[in-house]
Amino acid sequence: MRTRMFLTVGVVAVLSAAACGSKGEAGGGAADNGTLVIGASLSLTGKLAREGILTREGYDVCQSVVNDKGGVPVAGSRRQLVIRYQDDTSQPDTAGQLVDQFNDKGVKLLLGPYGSATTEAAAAVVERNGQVMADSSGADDAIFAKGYRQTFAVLSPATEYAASMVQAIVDLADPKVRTVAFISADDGFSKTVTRGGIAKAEQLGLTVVGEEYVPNGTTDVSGALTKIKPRRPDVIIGSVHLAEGIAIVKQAKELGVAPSGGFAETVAPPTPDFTQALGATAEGVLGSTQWTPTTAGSDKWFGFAGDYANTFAAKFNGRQPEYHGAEATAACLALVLAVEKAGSTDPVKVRGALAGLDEQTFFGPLKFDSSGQNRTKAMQVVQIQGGKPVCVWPANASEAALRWPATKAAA
Amino acid sequence: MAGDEGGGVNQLAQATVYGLLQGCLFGLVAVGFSLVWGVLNVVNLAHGAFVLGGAYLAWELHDAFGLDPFVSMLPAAVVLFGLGYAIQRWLVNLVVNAPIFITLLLTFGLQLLAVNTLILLFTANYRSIPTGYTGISLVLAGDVRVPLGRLIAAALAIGLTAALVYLTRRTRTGLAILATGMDRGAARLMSIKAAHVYALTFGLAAALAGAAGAAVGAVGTFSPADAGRLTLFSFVAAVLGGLGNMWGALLGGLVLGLVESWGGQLLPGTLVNAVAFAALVIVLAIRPQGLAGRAFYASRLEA
Amino acid sequence: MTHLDAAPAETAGVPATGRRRYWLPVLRWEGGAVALLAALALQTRLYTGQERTVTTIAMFVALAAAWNLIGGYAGYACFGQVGFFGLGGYTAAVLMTHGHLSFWLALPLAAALAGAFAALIGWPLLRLKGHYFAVATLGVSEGLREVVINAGTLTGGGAGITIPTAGAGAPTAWLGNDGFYVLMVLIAFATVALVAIIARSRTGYALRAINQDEDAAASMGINTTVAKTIAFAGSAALTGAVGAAYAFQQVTIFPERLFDVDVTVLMVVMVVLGGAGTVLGPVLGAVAVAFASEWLRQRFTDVHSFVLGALIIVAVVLLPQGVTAYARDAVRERRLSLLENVRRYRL
Amino acid sequence: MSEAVLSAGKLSVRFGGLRAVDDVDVELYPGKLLGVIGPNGAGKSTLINLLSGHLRPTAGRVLMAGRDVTGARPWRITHAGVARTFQIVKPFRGMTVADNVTVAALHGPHRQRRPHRFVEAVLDRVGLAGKGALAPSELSIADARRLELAKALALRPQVLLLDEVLAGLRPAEIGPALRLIGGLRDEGLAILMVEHVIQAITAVSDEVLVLHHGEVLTRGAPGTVLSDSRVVEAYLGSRYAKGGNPR
Repeated sequence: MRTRMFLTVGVVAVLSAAACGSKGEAGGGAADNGTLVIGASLSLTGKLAREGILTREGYDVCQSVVNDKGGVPVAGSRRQLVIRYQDDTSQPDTAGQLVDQFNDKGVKLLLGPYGSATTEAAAAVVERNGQVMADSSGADDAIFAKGYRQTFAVLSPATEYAASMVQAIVDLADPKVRTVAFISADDGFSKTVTRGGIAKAEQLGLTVVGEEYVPNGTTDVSGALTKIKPRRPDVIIGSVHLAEGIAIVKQAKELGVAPSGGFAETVAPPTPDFTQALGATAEGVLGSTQWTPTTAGSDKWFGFAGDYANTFAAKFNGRQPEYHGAEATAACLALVLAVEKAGSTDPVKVRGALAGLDEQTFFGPLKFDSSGQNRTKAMQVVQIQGGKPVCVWPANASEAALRWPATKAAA
Repeated sequence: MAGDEGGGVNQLAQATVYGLLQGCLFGLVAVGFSLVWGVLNVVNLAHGAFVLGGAYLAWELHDAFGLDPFVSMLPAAVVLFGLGYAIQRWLVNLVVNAPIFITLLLTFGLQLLAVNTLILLFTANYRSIPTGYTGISLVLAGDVRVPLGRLIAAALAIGLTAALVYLTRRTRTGLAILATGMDRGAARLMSIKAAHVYALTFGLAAALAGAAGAAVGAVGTFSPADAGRLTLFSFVAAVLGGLGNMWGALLGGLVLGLVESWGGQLLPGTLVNAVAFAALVIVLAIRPQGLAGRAFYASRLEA
Repeated sequence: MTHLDAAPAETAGVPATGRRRYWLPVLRWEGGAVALLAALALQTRLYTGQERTVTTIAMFVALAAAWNLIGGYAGYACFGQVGFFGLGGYTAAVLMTHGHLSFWLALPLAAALAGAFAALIGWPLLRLKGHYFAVATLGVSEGLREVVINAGTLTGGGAGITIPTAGAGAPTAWLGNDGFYVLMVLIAFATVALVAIIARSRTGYALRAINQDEDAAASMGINTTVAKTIAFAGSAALTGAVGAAYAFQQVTIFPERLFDVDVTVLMVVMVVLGGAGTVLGPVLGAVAVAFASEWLRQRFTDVHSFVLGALIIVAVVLLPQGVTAYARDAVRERRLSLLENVRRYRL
Repeated sequence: MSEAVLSAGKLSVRFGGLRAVDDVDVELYPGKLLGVIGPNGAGKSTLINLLSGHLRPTAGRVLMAGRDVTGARPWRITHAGVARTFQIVKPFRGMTVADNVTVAALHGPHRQRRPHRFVEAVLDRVGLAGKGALAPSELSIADARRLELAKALALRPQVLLLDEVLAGLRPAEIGPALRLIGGLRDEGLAILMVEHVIQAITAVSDEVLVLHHGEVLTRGAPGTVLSDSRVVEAYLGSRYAKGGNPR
């Protein structure tokens, strides 16, 4: 009898403790004590940890640069930027829960998580709570097809990732390319990318001779390559992440799959891991990226893209930024610019300012359409030349000519 | 049209060759896992993390001294042996007699610790050890390629498995391990010190995992996030081959490699994993003792 | 004869079939009702984010209690339990999206499908024991995920599926954070109560007997196949119902999460640390583990998984029999030493 | 003589090449006790496993109350009225002594609606009165054997198969145990009792069957069987065969 009572009381006590535990914190987040608090749920652990941490670096650069220059001007005063991080462990449901927790604490302005799934989950909650989110990496068009009004993505949409490379190859490659094959991961983002790429290829008169899907995150794509080999495509385009991207190039060499033109892959080639892991084999591979240090445009906080690269390198022991860092900084910048323009931290006003934003920045133009996507900005295409990704397309940002056929560039 | 047909045959031949090579690697990854499961009745969920430990060691040795990853198999094995011995002797032995949930949970905790330690030490970046022979392939008839790196890895996998079988069947220590696996009480009567033998077994399995990791690093790509996948492969290969049966683990790896490779040719590529899991469940339902005939410790199957 | 009389003095006075059930920590219905009221009353005091956290905890209470039926009582370590969670979630999502079925119909259908599926695979798989059963069920759940990924037209594949929750296309309007709080709490209590009822029924006796010794259980006239299948299907159906509620709460669901093996592991951790085969154990385990991991995530943003791993190891070594059993023995035998605990299963 | 309640004809089972039980006939009658003896490895426990359904015979038939139960699952055979004990006791460890017996009361062929009373009575009968709330691990060896018997009796069987219920008991404990078993027989139970201790079994047996290498060496009244030189030889080896009766 006593045990029962003890247990019952225990359960009640535990639950009540839950109620009171964090009550004190609530509401104190965005207080007017000279700071501007922005929340960010990020994948610091779990399968997206690598990219999540790169994204945090970009947010950190934004915070330190803005604060070094005196903070965010809000209606005559200057506020120090404070970014609060929470780990969503790469899980969409946790990301959504964290957005609600930020809301409890009065944090209305948010920076996006890494990845499309987590961003999608967060965006739904942001919408319900009337918060405002600047999305740095969730590029899947599906997120923006839902009529959300509170989420703004600084980056070019997913459909552009492969399409930009198709365009670059058609524009620049000589001898001309006639056939392409696609190898795609099977997650939503990659499939959207592939769909965009295929549409572009067909529009530009190329023949798509293969369309193979592989499990997301696999390190073995030999099956897809073996199937594609006899169809002899001029170019193999991978709509992939890093693991599959490395595997395509590595295993194609092993299996003697040698397209006459070369390889092009989204996302993977611009990251240093790609060249590090592949060594000389990486030479000549094309990649698409949201940003390079030669991106056109500048702003008052970060200057030109090259200046941003220097700032970033100075903060992280000389390491050059990847596009993950730049797009994160750009998302933060969008919020800073919007707050300044609105002259307020009120989410309704900040939302209005974001919707009307039209600024040139180190990341290129920041201007959102009615769905919240940034379509004015172009993707850039890089090629690995001499062990480094260099921008080859579009013309206003290119550092070097495209070497073609890319497979010959290796030799 | 005739060319097309030839292409189909070549394609299948290529898939077979690649599947077999890949299968040997799976087998090498799985053999230590199978050993621990068979002898200690412990399913080591941290096995994949041990493999990665070997891969990172090989990477560091290559980075610092330019050591070939296949040469690094030895130091990787030695380091992992020490680690494995210590973990079993002073940690897993504490709960080794508990119900299976307990040992599963313990190794799950170990896996969390190990993977996060790897992330802290080496970051979550993808790595691959660049070697001179990456991409060099022997060309057979019909343009079927045999990648040199994978061929070496496969040969070493077979060699190591043979060595392990020799060790367990022909040496005093090996026989002590087998005896303890079959009947702990009886082993104690023969004055075999179970705590030590258990630790030896776990250490040996960790050493094999380390060696396998170096091979994985030489031919493929790895990051801490792969730990779970590697453990899962070991699971499947060990079960397909028959618990605690070392040649069986290699056979299970080969079957897995072939199923994935052929499945990838005949079906949409994304169904490959589904096929592998279907094979696993069907084998368990029909032949729980594994494909390699009698399981070494059949008595565990149906109490 | 002296030996026969040497029963421990402490227990000598207990009547032969006295009501003391030493294996079952007691939780009377009054206690449950009080806790339910407390949980519902708690809602008024929570902010949205906290409310969601408690909703998640309630969900894990339900999941742990459901797993306890097959894993704790019957002793079959199902490592593919998340497969039923995903199956329930996707069934509900597909029925609501493509079939425009009301959530209140989709939920029981999802539970029924998960249960039926479990009964079907249970027929061959429940003959396996120990790790073999664990691996086979793990294989089933991983396979289910692959099927969901590949059945893109129905499930949306890797891109996920979004249940229509607003406007004319919505079969049932989204319940809101408050609504889902109440729903999950009710599901949690219903699950715990159902499992408690089964545990005390004739079937419950059968399951505990099977857990200890299947041959001896069969000699007691227990149709072991039927008993195990009931436990497996029941556990799966309850898990499927939770999955359906979760899917509706999330609106957009992805195969990676709905079939995430970590969810299974969490269930096992909660049940084992709380006390397998007890009514209250999974509840305590779920609340404690969910709180601990939430707290760790907030305090140790970078290394919380690391700390969680270390805590699991320490807990497993020090409390291998679970908190409930430890507390019971501590009270019963006045033994509190954790060191003695460690000796229990060591070599 | 009344009709046999359980009869098994030409039972055989092989494990690989080994004939563990070879061509054995068994008939059990209400109120009679058949003692089965034989050296280690003679196939005694295997015989019980065949009758209880824990092993499937390779050849032969088992009839229970006229119904063919050959190869039936153990729980079906239990429901046909056969109860058994295990040589190595198999209590349900997580449960109290009383709950152990309750399992049988709830699942046996005669399902008890009010098990409490019934279980108490069964415990009382085997001499475990007052120990219902204990854990099986707290029982002495003798009490653990009693629990094993209580679980079988709670099924209210017609046939009882006892696998070395006296093993591990001290001499002083054997007497009461035999009286209990004799009492059960006198109430009309058909009992098959496997035992290693010869002198104990002769006291209660109506018939003795000697197994050797899986075959029936001899069978008959206890006195006749024990004077059979082949039995002595099987137990003690040929050197002692001419030396006369074993004690």
